[in-house]
Amino acid sequence: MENNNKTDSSRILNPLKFRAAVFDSMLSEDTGYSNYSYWRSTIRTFFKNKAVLALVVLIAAIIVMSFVYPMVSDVDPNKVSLFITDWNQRPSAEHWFGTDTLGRDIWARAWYGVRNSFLLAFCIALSDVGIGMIVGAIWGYNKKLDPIMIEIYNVITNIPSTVYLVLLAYIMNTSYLTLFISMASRGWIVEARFFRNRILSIRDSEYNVASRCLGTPMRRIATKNIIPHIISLIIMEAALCIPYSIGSEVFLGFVGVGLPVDAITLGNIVNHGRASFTLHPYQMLLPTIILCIITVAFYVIGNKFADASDPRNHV
Amino acid sequence: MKRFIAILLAVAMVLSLSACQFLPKLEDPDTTPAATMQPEDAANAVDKILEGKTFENVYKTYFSSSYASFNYYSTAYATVREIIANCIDGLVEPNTYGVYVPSLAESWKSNEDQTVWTFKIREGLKWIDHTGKETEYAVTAQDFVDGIRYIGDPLNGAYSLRVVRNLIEGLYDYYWLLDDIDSGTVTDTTREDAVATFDEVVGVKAIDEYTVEYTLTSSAPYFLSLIESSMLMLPVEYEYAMSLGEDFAIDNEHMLYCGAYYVSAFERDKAITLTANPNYWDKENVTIETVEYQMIPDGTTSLEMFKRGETDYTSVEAEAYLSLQGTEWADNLLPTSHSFSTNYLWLDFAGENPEFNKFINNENFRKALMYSLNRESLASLREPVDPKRILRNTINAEGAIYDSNGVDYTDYSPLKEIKETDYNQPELAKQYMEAAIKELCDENGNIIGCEPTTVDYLPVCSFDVDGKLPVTICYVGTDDEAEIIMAQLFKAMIEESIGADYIDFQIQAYSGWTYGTVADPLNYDIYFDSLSTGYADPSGILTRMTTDGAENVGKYNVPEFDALIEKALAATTFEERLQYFAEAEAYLCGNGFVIPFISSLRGYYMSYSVPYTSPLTLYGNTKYKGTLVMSEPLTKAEFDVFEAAYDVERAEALKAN
Amino acid sequence: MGKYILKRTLNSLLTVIIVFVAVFMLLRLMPLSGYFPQDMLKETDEATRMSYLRNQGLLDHPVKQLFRFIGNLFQGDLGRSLTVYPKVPISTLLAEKIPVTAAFGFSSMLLGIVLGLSLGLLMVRFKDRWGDRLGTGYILIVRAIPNLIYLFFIQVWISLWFNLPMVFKKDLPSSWILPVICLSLGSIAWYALWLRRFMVDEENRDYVKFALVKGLPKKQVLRRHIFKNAIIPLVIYLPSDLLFIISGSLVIESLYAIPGTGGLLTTAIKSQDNNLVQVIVLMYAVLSVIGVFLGDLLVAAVDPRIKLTEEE
Amino acid sequence: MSNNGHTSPKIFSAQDVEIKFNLRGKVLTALRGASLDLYEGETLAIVGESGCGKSVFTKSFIGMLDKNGSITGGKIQYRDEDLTNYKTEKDWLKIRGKKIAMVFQDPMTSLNPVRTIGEQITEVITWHFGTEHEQAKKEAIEILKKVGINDAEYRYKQYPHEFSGGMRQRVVIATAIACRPEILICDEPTTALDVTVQAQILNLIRELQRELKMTVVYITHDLGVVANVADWVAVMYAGQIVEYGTVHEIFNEAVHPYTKALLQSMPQLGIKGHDLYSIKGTPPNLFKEIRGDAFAPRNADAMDIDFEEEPPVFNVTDTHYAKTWLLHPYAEDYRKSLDERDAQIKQEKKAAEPFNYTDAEKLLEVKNLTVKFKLGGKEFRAVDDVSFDIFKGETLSLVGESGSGKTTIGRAIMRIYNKVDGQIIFRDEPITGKLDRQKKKKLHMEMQMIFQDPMASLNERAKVDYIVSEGLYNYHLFDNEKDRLEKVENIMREVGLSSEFASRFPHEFSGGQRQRIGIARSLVMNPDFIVADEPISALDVSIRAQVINLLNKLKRERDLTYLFIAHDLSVVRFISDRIAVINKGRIVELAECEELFAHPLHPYTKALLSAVPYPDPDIERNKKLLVYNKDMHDYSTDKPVWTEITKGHFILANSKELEAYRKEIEKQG
Repeated sequence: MENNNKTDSSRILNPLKFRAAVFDSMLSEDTGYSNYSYWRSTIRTFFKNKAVLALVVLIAAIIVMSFVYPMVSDVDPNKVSLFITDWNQRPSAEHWFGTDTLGRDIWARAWYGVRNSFLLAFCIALSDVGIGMIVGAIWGYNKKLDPIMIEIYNVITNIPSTVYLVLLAYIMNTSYLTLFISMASRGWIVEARFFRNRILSIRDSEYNVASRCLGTPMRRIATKNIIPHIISLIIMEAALCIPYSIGSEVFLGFVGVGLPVDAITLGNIVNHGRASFTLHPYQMLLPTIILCIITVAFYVIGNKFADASDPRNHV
Repeated sequence: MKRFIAILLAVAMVLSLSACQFLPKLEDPDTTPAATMQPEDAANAVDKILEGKTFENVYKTYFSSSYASFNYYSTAYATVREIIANCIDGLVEPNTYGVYVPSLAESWKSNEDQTVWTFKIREGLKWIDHTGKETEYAVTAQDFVDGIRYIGDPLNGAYSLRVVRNLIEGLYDYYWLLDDIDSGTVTDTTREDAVATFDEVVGVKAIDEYTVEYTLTSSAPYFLSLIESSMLMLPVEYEYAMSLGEDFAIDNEHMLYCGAYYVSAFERDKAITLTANPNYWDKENVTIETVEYQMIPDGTTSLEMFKRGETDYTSVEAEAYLSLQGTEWADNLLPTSHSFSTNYLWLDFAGENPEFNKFINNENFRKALMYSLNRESLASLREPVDPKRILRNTINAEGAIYDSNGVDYTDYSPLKEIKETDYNQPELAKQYMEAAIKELCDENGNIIGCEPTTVDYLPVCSFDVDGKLPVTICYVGTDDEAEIIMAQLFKAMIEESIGADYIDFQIQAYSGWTYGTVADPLNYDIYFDSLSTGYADPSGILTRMTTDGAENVGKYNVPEFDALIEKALAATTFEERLQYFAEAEAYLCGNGFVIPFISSLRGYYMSYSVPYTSPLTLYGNTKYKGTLVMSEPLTKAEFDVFEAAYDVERAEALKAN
Repeated sequence: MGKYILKRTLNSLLTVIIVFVAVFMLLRLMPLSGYFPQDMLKETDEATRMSYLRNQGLLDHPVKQLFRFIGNLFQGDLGRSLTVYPKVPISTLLAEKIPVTAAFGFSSMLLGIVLGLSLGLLMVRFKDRWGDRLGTGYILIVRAIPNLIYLFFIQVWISLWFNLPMVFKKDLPSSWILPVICLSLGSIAWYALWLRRFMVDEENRDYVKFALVKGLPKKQVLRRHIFKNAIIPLVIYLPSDLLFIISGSLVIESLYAIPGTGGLLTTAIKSQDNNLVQVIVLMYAVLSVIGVFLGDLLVAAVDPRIKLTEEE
Repeated sequence: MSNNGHTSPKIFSAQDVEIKFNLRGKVLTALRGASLDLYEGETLAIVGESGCGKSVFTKSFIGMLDKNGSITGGKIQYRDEDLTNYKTEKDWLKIRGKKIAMVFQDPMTSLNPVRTIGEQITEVITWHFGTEHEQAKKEAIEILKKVGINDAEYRYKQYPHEFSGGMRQRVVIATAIACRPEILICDEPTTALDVTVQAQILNLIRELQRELKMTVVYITHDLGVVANVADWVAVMYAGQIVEYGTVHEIFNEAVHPYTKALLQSMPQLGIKGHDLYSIKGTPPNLFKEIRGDAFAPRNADAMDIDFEEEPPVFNVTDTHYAKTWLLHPYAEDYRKSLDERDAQIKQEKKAAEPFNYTDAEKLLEVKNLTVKFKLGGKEFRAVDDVSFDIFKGETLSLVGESGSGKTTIGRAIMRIYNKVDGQIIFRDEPITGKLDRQKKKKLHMEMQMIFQDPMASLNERAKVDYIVSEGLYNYHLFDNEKDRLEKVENIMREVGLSSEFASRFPHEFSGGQRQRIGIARSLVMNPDFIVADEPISALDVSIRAQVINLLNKLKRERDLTYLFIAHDLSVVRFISDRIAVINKGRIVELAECEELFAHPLHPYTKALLSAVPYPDPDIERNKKLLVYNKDMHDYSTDKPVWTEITKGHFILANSKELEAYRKEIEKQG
């Protein structure tokens, strides 16, 4: 440190300025104000990545298209042709992505499939995360329940899923509902455990203790203290549920516990297409690409959202 | 599972039956001028082709569903049949022209009415084990008696027992006596005592060490084909089998062999190796040293592997056939020729669906269904080039049963008319439907006497019916890809020809044991299945299709048919028998109680083996004895030459017989 | 420690028992006709079928069947398969199939661990650079796209490009390559993903800062400090792979015709081979609780802070 | 060089260092031209509040800035090396750890938990000197011995979790000095440690410094520590060094208003019954450009010029300089007037009368309270058979080290644990066990709690409005929305916050403001009794005084009773009427405040008192540390009893000890 006075000699100082100033207490308080907002930062961090933005736009476009197309198009995706000449057509002006084994238009089927699969996956995500969260909250908050719930968790995750999938198939119709139940029958407990662990860490935090000291009832603790803190987790888990659900739909089709055969879903289309893939690769192309886009997009979105919602990444 | 069986049957048929040329009626995909050539020319042409060839010792092929067990008496798996056909010889076997020649039996005779058959067994043969070594056990007449003894015991759980149990004198009673003792209904005799009576009561006897005699309950001119087709007629070394108990034939090490090959290596669900039996009585005719099977789970893979030379055979399905056109493999595509297995629709006459129940019991409706099927369209799923050749309107296959004059069973009137009818008549279908509606519905489209209800076909499905037109039909199939496509085609053609305002065709795909959960509890309206002519007699199928028969899955009530079957069974001559059977079958098909539509044949195949060199096993499974395997794939041109030559030779051979 | 193990064992035993009894009883709810393959049903009449069922003991009360099964179990008898492999002793079946699946499972697990951890390390080392992006892309593809799709592509195309056999053959070493790779794709992604995540978490810890302040190079800190800590939470899951090693993969085994246990359970359930199903379920349940248990033991071995008595 | 007071050569110099960080798209100027020289063998303390840039400054010496930060100006020179030119890791590794070493605040997290401490020391030696492993191990053991670790050969193989906090800090220090660095930077080396251990560690560093002739830089906010160790002191504020001088100059002749304010706000310097001197407001936001003197907005005595021009550095003496306009010749008169005023104020203040216990009414009785926790299957007693009373209107402080169970007692009283043994009686009614809704409501309205961590105790996702009125909602303590808003507004004003803040989220506030929100939340219920659980220990020095004053003010105005839980005896002495000293779950001594400080009896109390840092270098350097060891007691046969030894002075002792204590009292007269 230089010990010379570094007064800027070129500047003339006004002696009158060397007097007591008026003290403004608000000014002193306000300096501590930070304009940081959790959600704003989360959203900004999330969209900062252009690839994520592009994916969100793409996925939105695909989903909108899948809902709009069935409304505006008059092509029957289930229209079977009896004539071999109509079967397995290559892409043409009439059928943009060709026709399948029975002469059905793949372009049309793909969009119906996207709609149905997405709706199904969405419902599953909703139920897995919804039920999981509620159960997880109860589980996390009630210490007495813990050993029982852990046992239930062990039992459910220990029974091979095929066992009850087939049993379910035995007692129920093949329908969207069956598929929904069989796919949603397990996810919730996994989610519940996830949320339980998160809630456990929130449960004993000081602000919760404070609420208890104020006599805040359980219901309000849940809605005000807990859910707002895990809402980003909920969104993330729900987003990640979607690729998982679509994936398991494909797998269940492979195992043979699937949907009604007339049902058009991406899983059904891809499984159909797989059989004749080496012969007519284009049949699988479009549905597979859309399916991959959806699963990849949701996976990326879910993960990026998780990153974005982590305050540590709010840089 | 069903699909695999069907494929396997087809594969087996295709492999063995590369000939159906003795049936001039069936159109060959592309008729060659060779068909008219002289025997000498044909033989020369064949020799010329074979001259330039080198032959392999090893044949690599595949299977697509697991080999559960080798127990030829108790296993339900058709896959096992092929292994057993090569490893356990029966009394007789067909030669390359399908004429029965001696196998373990050197000679045989039957009495006048063909109810007692006596076989003289080849002497000095020994059973061998899985290492190919001879064992102490000799192949004797007693082994054949013991085979029947084995299946006669309910504890051994013999499979597909019905035909044999009913045919062999006394076996039926013996079987149920033991069962009653086991279940405790009969207490006045012990199991040991009952078992001891076997030799007395059951119609199979070892007259001496090398003579076995079967006494049958009825005349059976087809007995030799039964021996070929039914594994229950195979011999067993009883002492050995009993010592193993339930372990008998669970794998290659727990059984003994007496055929051309033995199973030298067995990896469950993976690979099987057959090695030529060094002590085989007909060693010089065994041309392939080793047959290697491997598991290939699906058709696409087997085709790929064939292209890469990893297997010597592949079936080529319709779609693959089209995609191979214009490639280097186009020349190697060979048409499969024939299958005795028929695809037909079961109709549920006693199901819970009141709408369908009303209509199916109406003849006009059944006819509407019959005439609504575009069989050619269905057939083109499997045979895109010439779908017509696999159409089939009858249950028993053409070319499977001949009378002693060589007349084909399906050419008996009135079956012939049915065989030749073109059922693809949507207009007619619609007319029949309208007629049915007139009879069954009021003018508002309400089905008379039919209340809205919920149909419970669980676990398959459940749905609501409103008691009005359109008629709701619940079609149940397996979740196999090809079957689903076929079902969707059914739906399209039925709704198109009869009209979607009359018919609401719903498809349910079900996985798992379809019979136990779908067919048996009548959880369906329409169901698709196949039946195969098992031996050279229509009784094999038709007696099972009577009102109380096992194959009457849809619970129809056909007293007329039953009466005709009675008559047929009681007939004195084989021709008369066939006549009655033909009438019965025509009744069943003509009135739409069952709706056969195509054969189980699957389009094409590619192979390294020379056709017509192995025994023509019409009812049994492929035998590799005598097969020649080339070092390059067979071409279509070569195949045509072989085929022409074979046709000529076979005609000669049959004439000589 | 001994007390802890005893308590854990009892707890695990309870889980296994509940799982097993539940499955056993559920299986008995299936219809009797399910015990027959299709052809057998058509070929046989009702009486013959009942006689068969009675002889197999399937008509007895479920509880009686349960106790008989347990009784036999203690004599080392697992029973015989009913429909899938009629009469074949289940012990024989498992003895045939488990080694195959386990060989694949074990090699793919090793591959998965080695490649997965290397990839994870690489990604952390080159965080936010090409190595990381490449790895993230890989993880994304493997985890987001339904595996059926890419497994199928691999079988058809990769085998063609590299001239590898399309199906597995025991004595053909090159036929091991694709299935093992396919099996390990998922676990490579899993290990890489979590190792990266845990390591990035650990990177912000004080001890890492302190290690850097000590003047150690980043590379050494990554390896000796961060990696050692980040691996601990992964180690817990290592023994759960035990179950995977034994249970195999349905899809991959069926694609490559591997005669393992992959599709065994599914086939058995679909064919209603209850004897087989119950044994497999029992085996899986035992293995999975052992896996969890071993996981805890392993962590205790790796992490000096954890002593088993402190658990629960 | 000769006239600057330093006797040894300069080895390090930082000139006008400016450091900027990119944070959420904005630029934070953490360091705004700070300059500093280090001389061989000297001890420098950098004092400042959190966020003033002291850590960032020292981190830049070894190239350890976070990724988003960079040096944007100035020069850093170590001997002949210009460190600003160092770009790669390889460059830095030449001096990092080897020449300049650093010790962090928290010994619990500074060591890798899964490697033995030996390995962690050896690896430094092998890396920097390429020593063979065996040799390095020997050296490491030597160093361990040097930092006072007994049985070093054995402990070499142990893992960090097998060491206590103090021991771990010794290991951390051992690691840092393993390469015999020339400069050792200690970043709050004792903050995370208990007060008794703190002094030992400081002594250790001092000894090592002497032995190894190191230059030691302390970064601390604790003026007591500074007084104890430093030769030189640099005071930092808002990214600049505002005053620099010898320790005596800073403590006795501080000129910068910030330094002065900091010293005055120490509770040790406060007078009971009066407000502590407090610095208003919160430290400045470094995202914004700062005009003039950064401290001006908080300085009640600021001049107009302070808001306009940044002050230059003025020399007070050769060794002492400060960056304030007060030293400008123009300000001389104003400065004098300020000094006079301060002196006058000091004289006027007289200590308040002690609390009158003679007719005090018992508000809360705790009888034989025991709280058990299960940890690793084993039960341990966090609170073990504790009894005391709280009188209406008093402030009772519970003092103890971390883990002593003081917080548990507070929480037990607040009924946070479901199961406790013993009795807690509030207003003559037992409050343990199950209570009906009515009683619960009454308790919630009469008893409230203030929490330690203002960051954790407010729900981040709720607006201040909700947080403050949470209690109102729970029992519908308002007539209508307007009434509720009014209540919130009033209470906000009472704790000194603008009512506009109600619509904001907690994260928009600084620590002190948040703590006030927390206080408002409790007060809205109009309680009589408040459990204050270390309410100031997480706050910065300048903020502490604000909160202490607020608590005192509220007590006066609302006639509150406090149970004040703390570990800092200096604060406790200022705020409380009676003090209970707690150790390992048991209260060992309880007496009126002055009595306890004057006549501590229990050896633990004595040790605790002897270690309290005092912001005066003369006192601090001559203080004698007493060490407490539980082996001092022989309780094998003669169990200790909670005894009132003189009026109002309770102690936990057995009969033999009691006798000794009585003798001690007699001797003292």
